[in-house]
Amino acid sequence: MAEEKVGVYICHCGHNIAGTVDVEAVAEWAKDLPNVEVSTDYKFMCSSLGQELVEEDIREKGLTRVVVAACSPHMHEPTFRKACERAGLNPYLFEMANIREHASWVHADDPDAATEKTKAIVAGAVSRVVHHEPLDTLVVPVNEKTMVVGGGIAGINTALEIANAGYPVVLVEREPSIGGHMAQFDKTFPTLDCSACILTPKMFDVGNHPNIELMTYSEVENVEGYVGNFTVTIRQKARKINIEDCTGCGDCWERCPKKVVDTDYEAGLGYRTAVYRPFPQAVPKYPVIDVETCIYYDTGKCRACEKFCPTGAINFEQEDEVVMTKVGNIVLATGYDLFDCRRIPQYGFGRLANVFSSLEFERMTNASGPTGGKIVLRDGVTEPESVAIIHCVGSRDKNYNEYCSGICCMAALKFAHLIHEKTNAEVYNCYIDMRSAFKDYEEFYNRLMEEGTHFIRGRVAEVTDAARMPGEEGKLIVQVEDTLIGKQRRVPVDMVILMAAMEPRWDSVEVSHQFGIGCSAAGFFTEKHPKLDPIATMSDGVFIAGVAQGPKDIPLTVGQGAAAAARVLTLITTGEVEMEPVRATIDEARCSGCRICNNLCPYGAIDFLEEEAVSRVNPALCKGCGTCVAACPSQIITGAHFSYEQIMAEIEGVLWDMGNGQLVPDAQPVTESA
Amino acid sequence: MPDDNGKYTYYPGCAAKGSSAAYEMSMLAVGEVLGMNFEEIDDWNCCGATEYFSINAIPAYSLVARNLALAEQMESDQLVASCSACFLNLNKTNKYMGKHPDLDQKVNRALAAGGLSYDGGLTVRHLLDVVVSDVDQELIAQKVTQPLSGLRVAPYYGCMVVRPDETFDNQEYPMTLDHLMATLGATVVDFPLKAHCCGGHMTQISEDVAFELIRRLLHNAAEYEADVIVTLCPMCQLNLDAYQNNVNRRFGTDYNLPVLYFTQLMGLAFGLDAKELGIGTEIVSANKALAKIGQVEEAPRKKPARRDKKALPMPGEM
Amino acid sequence: MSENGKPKLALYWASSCGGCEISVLAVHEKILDVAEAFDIVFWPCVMDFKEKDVEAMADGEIDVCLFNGAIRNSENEHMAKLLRRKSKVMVAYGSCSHEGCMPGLANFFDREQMLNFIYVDSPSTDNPERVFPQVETEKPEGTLTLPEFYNTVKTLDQVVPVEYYLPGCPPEAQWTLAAVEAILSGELPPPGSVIGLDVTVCDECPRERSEKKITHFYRPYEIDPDPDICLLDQGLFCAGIATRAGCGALCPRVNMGCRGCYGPNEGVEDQGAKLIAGIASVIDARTPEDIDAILDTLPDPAGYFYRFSLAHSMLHRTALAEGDRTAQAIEEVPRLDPKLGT
Amino acid sequence: MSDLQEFQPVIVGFLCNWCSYRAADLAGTSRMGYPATLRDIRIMCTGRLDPAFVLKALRGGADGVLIMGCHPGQCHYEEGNYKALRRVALLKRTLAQLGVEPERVQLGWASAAEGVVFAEKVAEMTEQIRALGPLRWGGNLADKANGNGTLAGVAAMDEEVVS
Repeated sequence: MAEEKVGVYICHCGHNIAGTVDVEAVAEWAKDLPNVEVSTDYKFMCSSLGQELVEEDIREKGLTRVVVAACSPHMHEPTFRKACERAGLNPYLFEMANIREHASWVHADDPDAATEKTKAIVAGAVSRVVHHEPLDTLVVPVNEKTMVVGGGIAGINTALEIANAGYPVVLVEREPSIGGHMAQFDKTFPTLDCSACILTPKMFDVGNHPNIELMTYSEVENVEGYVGNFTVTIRQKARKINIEDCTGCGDCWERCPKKVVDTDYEAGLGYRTAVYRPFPQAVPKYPVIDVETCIYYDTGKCRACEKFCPTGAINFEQEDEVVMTKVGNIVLATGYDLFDCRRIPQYGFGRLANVFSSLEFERMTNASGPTGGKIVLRDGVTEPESVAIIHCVGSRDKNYNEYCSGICCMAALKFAHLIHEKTNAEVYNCYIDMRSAFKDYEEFYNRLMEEGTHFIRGRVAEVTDAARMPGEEGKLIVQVEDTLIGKQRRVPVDMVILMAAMEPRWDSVEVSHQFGIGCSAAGFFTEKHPKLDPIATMSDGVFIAGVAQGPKDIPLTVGQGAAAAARVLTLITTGEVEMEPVRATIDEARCSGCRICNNLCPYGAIDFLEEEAVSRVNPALCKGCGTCVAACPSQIITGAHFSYEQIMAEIEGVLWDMGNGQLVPDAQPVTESA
Repeated sequence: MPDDNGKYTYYPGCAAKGSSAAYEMSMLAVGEVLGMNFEEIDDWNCCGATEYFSINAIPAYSLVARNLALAEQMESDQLVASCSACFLNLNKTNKYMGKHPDLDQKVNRALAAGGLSYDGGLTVRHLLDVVVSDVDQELIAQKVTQPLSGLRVAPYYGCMVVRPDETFDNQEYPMTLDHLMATLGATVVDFPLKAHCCGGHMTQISEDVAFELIRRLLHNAAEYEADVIVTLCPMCQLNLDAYQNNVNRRFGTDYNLPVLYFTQLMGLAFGLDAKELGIGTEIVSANKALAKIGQVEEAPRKKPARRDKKALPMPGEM
Repeated sequence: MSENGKPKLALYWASSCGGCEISVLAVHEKILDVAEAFDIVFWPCVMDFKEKDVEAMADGEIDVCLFNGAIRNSENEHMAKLLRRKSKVMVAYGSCSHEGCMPGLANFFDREQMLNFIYVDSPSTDNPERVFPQVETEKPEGTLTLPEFYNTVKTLDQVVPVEYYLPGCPPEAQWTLAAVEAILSGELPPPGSVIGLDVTVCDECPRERSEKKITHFYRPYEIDPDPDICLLDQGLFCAGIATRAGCGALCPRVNMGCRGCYGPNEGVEDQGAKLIAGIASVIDARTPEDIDAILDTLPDPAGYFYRFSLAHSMLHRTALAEGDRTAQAIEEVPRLDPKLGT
Repeated sequence: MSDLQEFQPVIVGFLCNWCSYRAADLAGTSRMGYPATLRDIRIMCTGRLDPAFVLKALRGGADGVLIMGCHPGQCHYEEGNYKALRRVALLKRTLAQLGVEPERVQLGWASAAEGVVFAEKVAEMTEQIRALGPLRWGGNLADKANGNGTLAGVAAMDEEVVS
């Protein structure tokens, strides 16, 4: 170690550092640090000249270690690693000392303190870098197959983009058909083109694409492996239908005597039978038997569907199937759940008949919906003369979700328009703020104002049927403060629509654990970088698309789906991925098999070898967090690039001026000097 | 939770010894049936009602805190108030003293003058909370010997018991009293104004305001064909009961809605003697309504019966 | 070397219980070979040598010195330095001289606390005048002296350089022999090394270990542990995971968690740190409340983690008040008025 | 230095590469001032925090140690910060027995976006430690005669011996 030659370079970063820190002094002082061969300061280290300076010294002065004291490693560590590499020095023998973000910029008021701190930071880096070891990046091949989870518009789009590029995709959907929420909608804002008309062709393509293996009514049970090499276990739930025989003719559900409220596709506004196909354009076309409600599974009798099925496709004994497959990348497009409006009792949903949720209304106005597209009250016939649309139900509300669901304002405008179109009802929009960002949205808002929609700026206090004054009898009264005129208003209406929030899937946290990715406090999946990488996650090879990442409307969802596909394709076409060599390794010869580390690894990278009674790290699975390194009580797990020696040395370094624990010489009287 | 022998420290508040004596009577009677012992604070004083705080805060808090200090010396750390206003004040003072050291200091200095001190050892609860959360609802169901079948009750919580912060029930649309009444066998009407204001002391300050508020409640309860309004606060009971005639006179209405305490209805359901429960002391007589008890009869629905086939299912329907 | 060509051996005990002395004899009849092979020049516990005999020797005259016991007072330190000067090879023999062992636990207190307890506060003591032992006491006959009682217990290598360490409380016979044989054969390991294995006690422990999830710690008397399953898995504290092997897992074999007397594993600086890391890692809780609930079942963690190695650990002792930093606490101990004595 | 009037504590920081280290970067980019008392060390995750690091820092003369990671539930490595939570909890119990005040070793959370949180935490802890006064463990430690058994020490000794 003693023979290492360290080069230290203190960057001025123009005035950014030199304006506060006495860089010359630091460079001068650093000359006397152990192992330092060269120490100098320079205006801009990241400039090509600055980099060349380093390269020259490596070649000519034979530096074996390099420290650049400048900005954050998150800025320029790669830059200087490359410089070292060019000069033939292993990039991991370089260390970056962050004296700008962590010193000059935050201590501008006290140059002396800043300079002292800079010294400590540099001392730490120098003392650490000496212990660095040359490392090689790991390279692993990438399996061409991709798994897309979720068959909504995001997943559909991702799958098609990848499949069209000629690579295999397995698309896993929990429901009996793909399509997701978009298949439930009537029109799409602001263009008002029919949701089904633009979606169903894509669904059809997915169903018939040679490169897409469609697994509906299926769920991912387990994920193992790492970027390029995942092994996934998928459970195909039993449809109780032999799909190879089924023609989707519909005899079964037409004959099924059991009617139940359809809380999925019809959002609870319509009925379906126990054996059912969610909707006519469903892909695949095959029905499923709902074991929960089917009379046969309850009483052992009926079997009507079986009797009437012309092809004998009904199979009551069919069991779940579990399949395992290998994929190289995974895209999560699991979408969202709708906020349950019953959680806000004062809005009366579930209590007052004519309070509807936004999704109920979507189904109602949908030509293929339970009312054939007629806008009517819960009695199924009466057309409303006045409708109030309440915004931010469960959104922008500390009691439920603080975030803005983003799409509700526009959807509310769409509803208003449809109501105007189909009825003569007065429409009241009670909003907190109108959010109509993005292309053609504001214009749509203006259009609605011209159509005569009433806009009341204020959060609704309650919806009640307690009439107080004439004109309120038999109506729903919306109590709201109109903050623009500064008055409390009671708006009597026939129908109320609650613009429910978009919430993360109820099981999003479990799912995030299953796929080894992060999850925000709200429950949406965490992207790698909120600005520059909203598609990748902290788990290489796992990407996210659509509302699963955060509320967004259809165009954004489609865009993110395509983006995810592009990211996947880059990996597939590159054929292999490089992985940072920050890894843990166990000195198996010295492992005593105490098994402390065994259940610590979040990525299951540690295996216990029973016969040898030692633990082993699978370097490809290891992500280098170091939790096992810290845990190992016999200290025989090494964390590459963050080893015990390296960090200990850095601690000694940053405390260079503290006498390293020996400030006060011991004053114990010694009876006799040795 | 109370200690094993179901002991609670009890703060009656002024009304309990006067206008709402019936409330206290019925509470103690019901408590006996359910094995709850209420130990009255010795030498308790006024809770300051709601106004005092806005007039002079520190003395107001100190006034309330004296009761807390006395209660703290009692066996149980569960302080129960039957009056919503008392509950609100005791609860608020208890919470604020815990949250704000400076207030705690000042108030304790004041208490020290009387040789008292309070160090936040209590949990302040409303009688309803205790009855619905501490008592096993099964037990209540078992004790019911005379179910209130056919009696249509409008559960009225008033504005204070569930506010300011959510304690044992939803602030905007509480349900616990509804469930309790259902357990007693009554037909509970979905009373939309259940957590609205009864006028409070406005009856003394501005009749216009107070009577309108009272009218709304009565009107709505009547509209829902309630036989009885059931309350849990002496203030609400007083306003709805005592001023019902004034309201009728002022608005030319003819409401005749008895207003009873939930403990009274519990007592009846438990088969206790109406006298013991203070029934008969109310101003709008409950006799007619109570005569119904026993004769089951499906009350007419407010909403037109839905026309099957065409009609759309309600959310959550299966 | 003495005339008879035998290497000269010295054994000394400083602050220790004497167990190490016995353990030397635990090599049984082999002790005769040792006696045969060595010329024992100093062994106060067994033979009648005096300090002056050692003084009389030339520097480096002793070939090997097996020094057990910690440095607790000025006499210990004096003898350590003396023997160091006279010996070619200094061996820290046993946990006390290696890690501080039980005497090192005194580092949880300072001198004043201890003297006060021992000479005044302990239930069995009656000392109203608060008479404390003094380094020097004037008597008509002259000055009586006692060794100075230090504020801090130190390990041997904290006062003199040490070539080899023989860990254990006490060291196991086979390692004593191994050391002796190594010395005789002249095949010495590099100076500074510890004579023993470079794995932990788990390596020698026959118990069945599985993935760990601790939800509750038990004191040995609280449960009847399964004889075949890892004690830690059963919630019994066992220092084996972070303790150098060499003893053959004596304690775990008899249903008692390892106490950690062999000190930290090869290359580990602080045994306690490793125990903290290891034990905390497998606590099955996520919220501070739950974590505390479990940790409450592990009283006196520092005692568990530093039972043998406190004096040699990174922090070495408890924090002293700034004034006491330089161990002058003795000043605060009231001095005995010479007249009182007469 | 250890003059109490203007006692400048020395705090060693262990910052998670993914959140609090970036929070510190953000504090820098947005020029938020905070006391120059923190000397931080980057680790990949608070889960990497070996209790020995904390002991080393205290032993090395630091007056306090600040460990900061991702908010619970938001660990880059899913669980690392929970492990840190457990280890630091046990470490602090142990340190308490060694007379180290709890304020001297602190575990905090700051996401990459919480530059303010980070800066405030440093300022807050600096004040707490200033109130406690210096730790400067060095004073506790006995002088290690002749290099503490290092070979150099032995060599030095041997020379004495031989001569």
